[in-house]
Amino acid sequence: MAAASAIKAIHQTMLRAAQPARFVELSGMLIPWVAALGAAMFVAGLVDGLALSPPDYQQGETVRIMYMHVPAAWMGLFVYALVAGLGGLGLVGGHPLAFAAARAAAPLGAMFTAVCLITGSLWGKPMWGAWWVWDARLTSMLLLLFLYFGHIALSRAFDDPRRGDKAAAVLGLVGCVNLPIVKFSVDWWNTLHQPASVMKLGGPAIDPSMLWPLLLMAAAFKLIFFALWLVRTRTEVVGARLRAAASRSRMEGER
Amino acid sequence: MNAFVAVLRRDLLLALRDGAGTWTVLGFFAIAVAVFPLGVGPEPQVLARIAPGVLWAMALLAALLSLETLFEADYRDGSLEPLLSGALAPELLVLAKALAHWLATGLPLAIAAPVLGIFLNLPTEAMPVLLASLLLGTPVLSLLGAVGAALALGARRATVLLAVMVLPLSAPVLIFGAGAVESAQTGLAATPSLLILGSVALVALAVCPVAAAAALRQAVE
Amino acid sequence: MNAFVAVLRRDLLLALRDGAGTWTVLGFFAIAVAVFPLGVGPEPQVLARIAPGVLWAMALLAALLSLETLFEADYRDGSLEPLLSGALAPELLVLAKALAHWLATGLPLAIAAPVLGIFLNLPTEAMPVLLASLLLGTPVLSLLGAVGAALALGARRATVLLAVMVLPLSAPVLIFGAGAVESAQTGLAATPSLLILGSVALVALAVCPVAAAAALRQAVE
Amino acid sequence: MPIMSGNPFASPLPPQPFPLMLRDVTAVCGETRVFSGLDMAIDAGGLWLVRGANGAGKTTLLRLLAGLLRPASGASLWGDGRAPRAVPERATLVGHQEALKPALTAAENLAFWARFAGVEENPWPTRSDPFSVWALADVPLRTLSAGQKRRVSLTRLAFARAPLWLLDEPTTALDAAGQRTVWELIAAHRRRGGAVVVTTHAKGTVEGASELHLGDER
Amino acid sequence: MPIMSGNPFASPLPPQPFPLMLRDVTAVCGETRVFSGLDMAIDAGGLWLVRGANGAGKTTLLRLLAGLLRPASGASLWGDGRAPRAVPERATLVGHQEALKPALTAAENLAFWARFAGVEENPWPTRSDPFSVWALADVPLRTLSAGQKRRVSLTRLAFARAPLWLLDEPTTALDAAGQRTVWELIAAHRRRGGAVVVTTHAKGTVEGASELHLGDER
Ligand code: HEM
Ligand SMILES: Nc1ncnc2c1ncn2[C@@H]1O[C@H](COP(=O)(O)OP(=O)(O)OP(=O)(O)O)[C@@H](O)[C@H]1O
Ligand SMILES: Nc1ncnc2c1ncn2[C@@H]1O[C@H](COP(=O)(O)OP(=O)(O)OP(=O)(O)O)[C@@H](O)[C@H]1O
Ligand SMILES: [Mg+2]
Ligand SMILES: [Mg+2]
Repeated sequence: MAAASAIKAIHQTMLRAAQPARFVELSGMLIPWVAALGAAMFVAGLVDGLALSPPDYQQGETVRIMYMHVPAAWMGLFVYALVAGLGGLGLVGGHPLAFAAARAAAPLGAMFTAVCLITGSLWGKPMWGAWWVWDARLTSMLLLLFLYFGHIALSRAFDDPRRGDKAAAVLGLVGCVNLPIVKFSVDWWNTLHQPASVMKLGGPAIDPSMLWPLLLMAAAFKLIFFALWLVRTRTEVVGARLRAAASRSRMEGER
Repeated sequence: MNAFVAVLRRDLLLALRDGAGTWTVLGFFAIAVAVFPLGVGPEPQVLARIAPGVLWAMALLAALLSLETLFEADYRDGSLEPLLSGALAPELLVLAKALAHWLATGLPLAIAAPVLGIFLNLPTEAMPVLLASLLLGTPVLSLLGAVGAALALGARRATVLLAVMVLPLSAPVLIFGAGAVESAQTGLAATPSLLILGSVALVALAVCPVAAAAALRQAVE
Repeated sequence: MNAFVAVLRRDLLLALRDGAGTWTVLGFFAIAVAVFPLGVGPEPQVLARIAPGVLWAMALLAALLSLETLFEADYRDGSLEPLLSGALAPELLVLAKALAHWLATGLPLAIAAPVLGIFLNLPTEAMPVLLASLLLGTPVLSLLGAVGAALALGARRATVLLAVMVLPLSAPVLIFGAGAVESAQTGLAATPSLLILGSVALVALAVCPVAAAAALRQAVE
Repeated sequence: MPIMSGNPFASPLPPQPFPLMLRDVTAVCGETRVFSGLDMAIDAGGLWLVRGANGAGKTTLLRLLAGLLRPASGASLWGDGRAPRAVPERATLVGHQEALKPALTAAENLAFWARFAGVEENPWPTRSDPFSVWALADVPLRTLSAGQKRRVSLTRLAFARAPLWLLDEPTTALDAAGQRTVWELIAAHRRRGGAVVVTTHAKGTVEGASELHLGDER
Repeated sequence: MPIMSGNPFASPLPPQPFPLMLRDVTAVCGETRVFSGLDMAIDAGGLWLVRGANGAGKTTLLRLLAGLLRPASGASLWGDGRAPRAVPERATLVGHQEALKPALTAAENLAFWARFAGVEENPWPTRSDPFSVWALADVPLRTLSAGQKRRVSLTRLAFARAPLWLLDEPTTALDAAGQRTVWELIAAHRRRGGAVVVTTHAKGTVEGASELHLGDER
């Protein structure tokens, strides 16, 4: 009973916060704090990862690429799931803020995915002797980037923004098939890419001296994403209002 | 049923008479395949090695290119609105148009592929499998493409959008299709790959018309 | 001169804003190149062996696809007639449009090619030659394509016609372009091929605008 | 030349759920509010002339009545309580665009639409040819003049069985004879119990017509 | 609202080699003979109203005068003996098609045509806006209504310096105010020494206009 009413209260609070005016106000208060915390953790993670943590016994200094590569990969996957979820929410509930949030998140997710691909390539050259190989994980990650591009292009391709949002939401949901393929490709197929060592059943198989900077960077990436996401969503909301005002004044100017 | 046949007939007529139809697709396919030996060089072993992949990849691109106009032409000249407000269910409309698209492009592509295979030194044993894999795979492209074309309808940059949407989804078709031919070429059994292609086709047949119809209704809104 | 710049600016604006422009071409190029490893298989040696050919052939196809709309869009919406009856000589009109086409498609293709080369395991040494060969070769495609597009104007099946006309003419460009990259890949000198490409470009620059202008005058008749 | 041979307008339409009522309707295109607070009742046998400056929303109103556009607010319902979106087959819209394929001949285009509408056997040109396009039947549509294309497009009305006709500036590009025919067809359709909504920039009025003015005349 | 601000019609046109004469002209489209034996003389300050049934050849005549089509027989020559084909810049044709890009805004479209015509500096909308399209300047053309597109297209006339205007059913899709503006622009162009050929299906005539009937009225 208590749980149910708590959920209801949370839901109502969220709905209130999702009112455009309220959202602009709330997010304005939140953004500086989140951004500052993210930046601080990013610096700490960088120092720890690049200077304090030891080189790998096999990979040497190149292992430090990991502190960018792995958090970026996680964020690429996480943001896609978020975008798809927001799109689904928008399709079912029809709340414009969900679409605005999805539109704001997609380019950020594409950026993280691109960072993962680029750092992976830089890492691959010394490790595998090639910038790129067509193994299952790499290929599916590349497809994820294409899916992001499709989502971004589709959501901006129509004169009526609602149509773009809905079409992009459908694409986002369909593209979710790709997420488990990225995640489990290393287990399902025999690939060059290394299997999961942090997020797996039975706890991480990685030395704590490397685990700490990694987790720091992962948290920093999350916070930085969250701050940017709020800024971009705010911009979308305010932009929609400006466009509505402009079209109203145009109608009046015409009369 | 009458309306279904009417749409099918008209689309076939248009594909045979007008641009972006059968001839464009076949022309593109032939030229794209012919360009390869020019770029890669004439060594028979290399050509034979890449032949299944090249044939399948180019067939995919050729089908993709012709998909843009699947609904776009009707949308632009005002035909789509009466088509959707007639007595024919939108799902059947999609099916009729996808079937016409397949008959006008997928089928000719499948038939032309073995001929082009000769130019790439594809061994004769692999020809039947090439034909079979394309016959099973091209309907999937038409059906998936119908969903993509409906989603991208009226969008700017519809071609890229379509490609970006359809390609990741059709990647498995490509992999299994080319895989089947390669197996046949190297003397392995191609049946497993062909069976997978067949079941993908059945799933697409069940799911895609519904999805495309929903997208179409959105589009004329 | 004013009118020349006006046409150039408008075409660039359209290419960046609308379909069949820069983004379509780049999207097609990237996807077409990405399709290959899926079809041919992931072996790095095979991919590296065919990389120059694949990159050049796909760049050629991408440029070809965008050529169809070079004059067609203006023809259909009635813009071509005022463009041809203005003060700008038709030869300069063709030059402005071909230049815009190259800036909007050829140049981005050339710049994107080395990046895609990475995915095909093209060795780093060959990248500068790939870029140089495409920078010299793509203007020829734009110029030849202008002639083809003018000839195919208003015809049904313009895409096939265009391909059939332009392709044989651009075969030498493809052969020398891919050849230069292959030489660089195998450690041979690429300069002779590049010089030939450069002289072909100069000849095309002199001949094509005149031919295309003549074809255009015919077309609006 | 008889304007109609084997007149399809002789038989009355099946009873139809008129009136189609709009109450306090607002229409939005993209993000633009086109008009708002619109009330309208379309009865059997009725004719509405819709006027208004360019961009006032005439075409938008027709799309709304055809069920192609959902009202942003307000209600639009047929007499039996169904929304136009649910029963699009009750309206035939002839818009600015012709819905004809340039590569096909006039006969092929019309035969397709007739077959699609469920008219049995090849219905055209054996049934009626109000706009005298029979002479053009076998040339590709792309070679026709602007008015000839319009005539072919309007010929679709001769086998439309929908009770509501929505005509967007139907006399555009037509010569005097063609314009007369349009008004004759409208009158015939009203006599058999159909209703017609016509947008127009022409002055003058028609007997028994209601008028609607959108926006302010500039 | 002033119909023209900074009036481009105030200054007379440079002296022009009128008349444009057609003598015994036959026009052929594809393989169809459209009209034959046509005589016509277009003088400075003149206005021709061209009428005729759909398909009579009105559009074909305008294309011929613009130098886009060669007469199959007969002569068409300007006063200085040059053929329209050789000096296409002497005529401005506004046809059924709008010559505007849907992806560009009205302002971008018009700025292009102005620059192309050699009008120095950004000539629109600073010079004149006879059709009041200023309010639409910043939306993509594709979202405009039929009449709004036509207005943008006709605005090109405000900076056309050609002595001969060829207008193909220019009042199509325009509301009453827009139609008035067209006739005002035509009058202004005639006053500064230009000539105008207009095709129309409307009845009524204009002061000082010559009339040409192509084919038989059906
Ligand atoms: C462009 C090439 C690469 C791509 C696209 C890529 C992609 C990914 C992805 C998507 C993940 C996240 C997987 C998950 O959440 O389970 C990941 C994790 C990881 N990658 Fe890569 N990778 C690339 C190259 C490399 C290279 C060259 C190395 C090192 C030899 C490497 C080492 C790792 C490691 C150690 C992890 C963490 C695995 C874990 O603990 O879960 N990656 N990569
Ligand atoms: N390419 C072509 N091939 C064959 N016939 C053609 C071609 N182009 C035009 N015609 C024919 O030429 C005739 C004249 O056409 P035109 O467009 O000049 O008529 P119009 O008087 O402008 O008619 P409208 O009032 O309908 O605009 C028409 O009968 C048309 O079918
Ligand atoms: N997709 C869209 N996005 C934004 N505005 C639009 C869109 N479609 C139409 N409009 C606007 O809606 C308004 C009404 O257009 P509509 O076509 O209904 O006018 P109309 O009364 O038919 O005009 P006309 O007499 O010119 O045919 C116009 O101002 C137009 O710019
Ligand atoms: Mg309208
Ligand atoms: Mg005409």
